[in-house]
Amino acid sequence: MVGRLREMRCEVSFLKNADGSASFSQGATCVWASCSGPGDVHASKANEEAMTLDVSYRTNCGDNKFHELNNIIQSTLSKAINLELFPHTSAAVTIHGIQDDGSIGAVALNGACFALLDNGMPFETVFCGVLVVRLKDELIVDPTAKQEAASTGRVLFSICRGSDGGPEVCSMDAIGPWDFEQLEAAWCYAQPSARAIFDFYRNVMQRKHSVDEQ
Amino acid sequence: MTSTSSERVVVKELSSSLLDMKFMLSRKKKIEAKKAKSRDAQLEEKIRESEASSSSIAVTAEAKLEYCNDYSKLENLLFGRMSFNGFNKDVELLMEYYEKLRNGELTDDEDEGMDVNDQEMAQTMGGGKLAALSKKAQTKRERAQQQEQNQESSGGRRFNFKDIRKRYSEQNGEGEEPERKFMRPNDD
Amino acid sequence: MTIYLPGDVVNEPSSSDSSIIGYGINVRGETKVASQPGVYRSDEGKMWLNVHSKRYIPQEGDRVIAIVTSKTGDFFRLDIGTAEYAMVNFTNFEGATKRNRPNLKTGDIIYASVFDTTPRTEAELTCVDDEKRARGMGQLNGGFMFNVSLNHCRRLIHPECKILQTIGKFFKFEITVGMNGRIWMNAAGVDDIIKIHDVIVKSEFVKEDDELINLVQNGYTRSVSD
Amino acid sequence: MRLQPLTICEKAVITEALKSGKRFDFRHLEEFREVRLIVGAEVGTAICSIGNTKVMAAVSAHIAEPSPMRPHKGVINIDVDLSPMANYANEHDRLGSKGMELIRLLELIIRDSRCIDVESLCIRAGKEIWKIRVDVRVLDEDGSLLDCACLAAITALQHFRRPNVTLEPHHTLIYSEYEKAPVPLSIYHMPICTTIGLLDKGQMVVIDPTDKEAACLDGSIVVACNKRKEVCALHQSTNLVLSTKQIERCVKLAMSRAEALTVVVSDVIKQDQKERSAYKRPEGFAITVPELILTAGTAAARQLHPDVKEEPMEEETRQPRAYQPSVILN
Repeated sequence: MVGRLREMRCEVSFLKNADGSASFSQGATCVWASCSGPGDVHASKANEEAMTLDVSYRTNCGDNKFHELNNIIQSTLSKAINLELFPHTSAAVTIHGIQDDGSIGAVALNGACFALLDNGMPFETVFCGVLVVRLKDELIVDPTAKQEAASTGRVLFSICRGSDGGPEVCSMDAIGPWDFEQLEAAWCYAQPSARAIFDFYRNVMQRKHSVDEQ
Repeated sequence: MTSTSSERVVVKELSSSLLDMKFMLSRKKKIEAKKAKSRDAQLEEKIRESEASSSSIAVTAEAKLEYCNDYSKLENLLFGRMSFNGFNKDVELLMEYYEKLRNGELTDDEDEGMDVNDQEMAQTMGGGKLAALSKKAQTKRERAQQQEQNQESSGGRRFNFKDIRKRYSEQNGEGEEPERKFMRPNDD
Repeated sequence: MTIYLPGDVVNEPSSSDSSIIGYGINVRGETKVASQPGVYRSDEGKMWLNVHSKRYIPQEGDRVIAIVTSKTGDFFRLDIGTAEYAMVNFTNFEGATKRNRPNLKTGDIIYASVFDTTPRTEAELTCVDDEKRARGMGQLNGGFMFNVSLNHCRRLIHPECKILQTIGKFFKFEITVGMNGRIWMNAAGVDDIIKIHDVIVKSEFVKEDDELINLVQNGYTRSVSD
Repeated sequence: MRLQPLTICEKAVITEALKSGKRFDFRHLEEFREVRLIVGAEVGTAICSIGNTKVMAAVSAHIAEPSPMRPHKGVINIDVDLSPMANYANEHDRLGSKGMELIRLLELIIRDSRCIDVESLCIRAGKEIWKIRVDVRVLDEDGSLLDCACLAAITALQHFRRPNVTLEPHHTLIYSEYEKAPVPLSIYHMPICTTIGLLDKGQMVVIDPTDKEAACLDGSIVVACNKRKEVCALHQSTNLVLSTKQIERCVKLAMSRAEALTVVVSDVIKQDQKERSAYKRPEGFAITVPELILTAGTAAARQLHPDVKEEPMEEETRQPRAYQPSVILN
């Protein structure tokens, strides 16, 4: 199946100690994410003008110091949060890849955004991740592990919302040979899935806020 | 991690080790506040620039907008302290006071009137000086007795500093203590 | 009951005429943009977003519960759950004079209102209103303190919310709700404290109708260690 | 980030409640919190949660050189990861004193108690052995962290299957899971540890204390024992003088606990095996979220229609394009 977004499930504010926490799963790929709000920062890492953002993606096995997903998540978050709003503070975003059944990068980005929404910290725009792979020059969105392993090229879009509300590429991570047309086509697939994910954000937050309906 | 480093204008600055000295504490606070103000000014300009550039038309409409981030004003919340079934009488008095304040019958500065009398006025006007004098005049034993009497007389609430207003108004009510006379400052 | 995510443009029918912009909404030129995820609320010319969060960001005028951490010179250093410590001058207590200072130990808690917040330096608190009167603020002795999310605190002291009044029918207790998500309460015995604490924490995701009544009911009847 | 300091009133009320046998979550002093154990879709992963404390353990194996002193013994090493998700006072990749203590205790319980047969991990003496790596990820922290970590690690080790291997004179053949069924580790016994809090110099015993309660207790003692009533490890973190009678009492409590939990672990493993043998795709950690909770949501899988029609049209008008992009629809 080409343009098919797997079933998404999410549960928010289920961890006791994290300010904002979310467990998000797309199909069988499951991620736990937490975002601890503007807190105090150690003098060595303090930045006078802006908030210090401490992002880390943790895998199941092996050491997690330098994981390739860290850069795309860090750059997306730095763009999504207006860091100058809280000078001399720090925020810690942790994403644990609990179970990996394909497109773990996209699920990590969605989990991070849910954690940020649950935290309630002011930030600029909602963002999400979509992975598009090319399998025998056929484009597949949100692939499973098998499809991803057999693919000849992968591109991970991190999408945030432009001023007009439509999806807009925030950062991109392409692996494998891609020419411009195919990237264009991949982007055409990524847009509807981004819209679907943004609607899912809205539904979950709506449900969460429905408790204090007057 | 890109850190936006604005260019540092060289200003004659006191060394940080000097500023950490105990006696330089207030000076250090002043310098920090000044630095914070200049940084806020920069931040304000940056925000104003970004706004001015985004809204091309003259920003007259903005003048009438007002910002208020305080939830208790926005949602007209009740006062934070509540007591039910007479657990704490002081708080229940407060609840009525704030209830009236919220419904606007009572403007903020006007007092509730019922327990303000001349001694009260003398206390607040005389304020610290009189209290200190009367305290000094008492002998130590009297003062110790006064101190522990404060502990248990306030409905289980141990005020370890003499809260003149509460003590005074309550004593009037229960009257265990002799009426507190206006103490003429003895000029020894 | 429409939810706004950050970046959404807020254009509700009542939003055009309201002149007071509240929490969670920024004005960019002509458009009003949501800066935090929250539900739109408006009331006589005021509009704001009711945001769910657990981390407190100091706002002037909020009444918070602060924990005394240390005493430096004539300031008490307080923890109110924010990035920077908060300070209160010993003179900002009712009836405090040079010699008659409030003796607060580390670990004591006070109910104070936020007086001045410059983002970079510590927030300044005060326990007296502008006529030097406590009006209920000051040290809180005894009782028990626990943490709840900020929106639940606001909901507890909302005029139309009946949670505390319902609990009041069953128990004899006193409660202080701080805007920084901390609740201090005092009741007759440890049993009552445990029961009330349980009911308040559980009532966060219970809607206002009969569910609440039987939550409080079985909270009351359930004995602590049967 | 800074933690909220413990206030005097909290400590007073919690201690007073504990002394009169009452707790804030309506438990007796000798009552445990609910234990939930989930085994993952990948082989050798498990999440255990005791009350609010949640820990995930993942086991992986690879071939390595043995140490010259012990050429025919496999190696097990344990790595703990405390992240700000568990407790915002932690930092990424920084193992504080708490983390080091956790590693030392887990090694004490899992490795030094010889609960796994290391000889069976040897492939070719002196050259190739299996190196088992147990990664413990602390996800949420609310007291009795060591119990949760130890239980998760034990379940993951039970659940783990290493690839099958045959010896050839000059090389070794490693089979994928499709050719030969992977082989479980040989585990002699299952040490289960219990944290027991002590109050007023050891007289009173508080089982499975939460974070707040642990802060108000005088100290705690950790007892690890297995269902055959053997004590594998005994550890006391604070300097509290305990009489033998008190320690015996704690050990007895831990024994009953060990039996109960061993049954839970073996049930979960058996149930998972039944599913896998029936070739049913294991659900694993994908969240099974009850509909009732207001803080959860699901969105069904849906078919997406790429915006081939509208989007490129505008782009094309904006900048003329040589040819239509080659998109193959399914």
